[in-house]
Amino acid sequence: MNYFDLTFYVFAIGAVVSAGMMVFSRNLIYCAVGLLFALASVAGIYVLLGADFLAATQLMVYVGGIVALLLFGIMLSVKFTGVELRTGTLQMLPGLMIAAGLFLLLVRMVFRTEWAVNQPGEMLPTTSTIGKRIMTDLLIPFEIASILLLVALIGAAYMARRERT
Amino acid sequence: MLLHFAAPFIFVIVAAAFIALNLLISRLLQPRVPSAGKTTTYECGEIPIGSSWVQFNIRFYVITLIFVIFDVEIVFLLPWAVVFKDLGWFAFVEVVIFITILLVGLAYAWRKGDLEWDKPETGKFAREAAPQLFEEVGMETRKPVQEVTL
Amino acid sequence: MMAVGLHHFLVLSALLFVLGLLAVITKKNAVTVLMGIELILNAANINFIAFSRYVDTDLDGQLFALFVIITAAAAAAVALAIVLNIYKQMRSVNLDEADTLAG
Amino acid sequence: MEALIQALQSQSAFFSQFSESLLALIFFVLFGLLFATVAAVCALVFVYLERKVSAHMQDRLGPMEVNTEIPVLKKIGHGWAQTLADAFKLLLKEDIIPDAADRRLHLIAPFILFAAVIAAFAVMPFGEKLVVSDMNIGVFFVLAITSFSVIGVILAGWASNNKWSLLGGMRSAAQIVSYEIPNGLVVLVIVMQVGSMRFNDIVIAQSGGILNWHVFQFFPLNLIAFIIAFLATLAEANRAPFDLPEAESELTAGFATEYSGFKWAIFYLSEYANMFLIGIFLSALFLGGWTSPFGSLFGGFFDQPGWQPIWIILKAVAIVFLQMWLRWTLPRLRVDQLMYTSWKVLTPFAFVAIFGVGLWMLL
Repeated sequence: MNYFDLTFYVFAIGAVVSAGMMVFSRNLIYCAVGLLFALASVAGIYVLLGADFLAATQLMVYVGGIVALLLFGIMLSVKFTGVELRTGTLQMLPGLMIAAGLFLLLVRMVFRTEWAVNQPGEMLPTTSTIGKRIMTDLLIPFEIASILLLVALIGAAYMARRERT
Repeated sequence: MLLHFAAPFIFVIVAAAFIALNLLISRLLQPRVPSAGKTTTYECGEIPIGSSWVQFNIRFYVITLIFVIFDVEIVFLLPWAVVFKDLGWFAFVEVVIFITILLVGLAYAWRKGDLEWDKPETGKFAREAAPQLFEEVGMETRKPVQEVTL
Repeated sequence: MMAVGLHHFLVLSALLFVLGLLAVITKKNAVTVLMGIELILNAANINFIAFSRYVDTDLDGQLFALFVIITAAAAAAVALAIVLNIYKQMRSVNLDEADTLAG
Repeated sequence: MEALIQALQSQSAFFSQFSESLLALIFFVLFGLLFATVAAVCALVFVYLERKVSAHMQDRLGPMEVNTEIPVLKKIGHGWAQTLADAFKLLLKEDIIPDAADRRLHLIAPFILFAAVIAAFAVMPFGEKLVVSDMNIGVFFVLAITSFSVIGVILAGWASNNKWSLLGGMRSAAQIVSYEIPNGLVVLVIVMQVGSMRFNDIVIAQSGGILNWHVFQFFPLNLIAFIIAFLATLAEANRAPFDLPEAESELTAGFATEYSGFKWAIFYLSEYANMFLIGIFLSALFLGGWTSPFGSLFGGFFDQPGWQPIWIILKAVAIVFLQMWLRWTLPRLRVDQLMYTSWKVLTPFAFVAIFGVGLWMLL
């Protein structure tokens, strides 16, 4: 086993264990912490796949942004005593069965399919390529993304503000 | 390239180990005499009322929300900044449009007061409460302090 | 044990996907459901990037993943605002109790 | 770093029997340990420095006099022993965890804060060859990894289950996220000019004397960018005059209220390590990094590789001194002024700098 494989297993186990913590923990803050570590491990997986820019994006947007937003969301939506900081679960057994079935199906599909695998090349910095692609053939999605962000900002701020008045 | 990313990862592990070791040393050296008074939540000597896991001001959420949107914008602009020298005018105009659209969002939040925090009213005490207090103790009422605007 | 390749990443992605799905279908609290959705999006992103490295060796997959992350950020912001509004209306964010459509 | 490893392998028979990855691993562990220790020592030195600076600025007596009774050492004077005594005191103090606290998160929070700062040191350029990992997305990586501190602060505040802690944590988180935007935007200004996010590329672009430093380019746009970056990083480190999260008079000690003993010390280690990190970050981006201010003035004598770490550390310490100077000079801002500064002053000016530099480069 070489270092690449070892690192993969470290991050994969890290991601799965923390995702499991997120799913099975009843305390909302623990769920958020589980999600945090799962997202950070996924950033490690991105690095192993040669996506350096995306790994840093993952840390910046998810960890610094979305998880912080979720933590604020949790703190804003719990009842006053702290006892209510727990989340109940519904239909755990059928849920587990569906999830296990789906997982087996996916794994079967992964191993049955003949992927047209190319020999991966050397890992190169991706940032300038991403920049050029965004500025040329992905120009429309790039501009539309700004409109999406604008709409999200105005919509979310409007809805959140209604509570204050 | 993987080696470049291995370094910070190992630094994280080493930093965690460093703290753990120091905490362990501290644990071995320190006295441990817990008592009810010590382990009570600190509230300036009062007995704490209720849990502190209470609800928060919605402003914290709105500020974080605006942050997330602009964070994403910075992520989008970084690849552009790297190739800006090579691409020239065309890329510049595209980004000006991109930023202008998002600045509309900032202007909206600004206009609607999402970026405001509650301001303490300067001079309120001098205007309202103080004259009454002075009267009660039989002193001459003073003029309210000039309001300080910043 | 074979050397880590495309299959390993796909299986990891499948595992994260079902864990996210489990959170979505079993949790009562709306914020936790949102966390499950974020996990599902991440599983999809692993697939995109793995394919972009092992199958289609240009950066299409990575670019797609970049747009997914951005959309996820916008979605999380709006979804949490909706959750906060539900909380304001019902004094609860449990999805099984939020069953009225009337404002 | 690879160059160093290859040189070692080719030079010595002892090193050539190990694989390159293993050597790299050992190097990273050694350097990680070095930086963790440096952070700790840094904190001691900076706490001492802060006391001296404050003592001189405000004419304080205590920090100037504390001493040992050992005759030789007593001669040094200037209260040198106080910080050292503090360090031992903190190690010996009892670690009190309130009954109401969430014990696990209470323990994790300082780890997150400290590890994030140390990880950022891995990409800091102390010299052309003296950088542990010269990553091609270096600047972006620093922005990304330091965003962990938001989570650390919220968790510390929440886990303590104390009203002061929680309020301090919330305020601190809101402050950090607010000031991360202007900080990220001014980083864009520099990346635009250099066309790379690699720290060494950014530093090399400024070589050739003080006039080539980024602060003095595109006058006054880069100067504005530098001021914005300085204020934003100051606020992100929760330093005065932006130290509202730990405003003693209203919030006791902010998110650190329920921490004691060495766990409390970790917050201070992180804060001072963060100040040093900011010093190096800002000097690499704006003040020429490891290049000398003299250029070819003395026959290039000061540009020799041996001087590089000295220059960058001098610049970093100068920035740290500036941060302390501000702390002991300015009063604390109010919350509304804090938000006002970030969103309504720094962010618009950062956009002006981006547009201005872009136009200037094109014209």
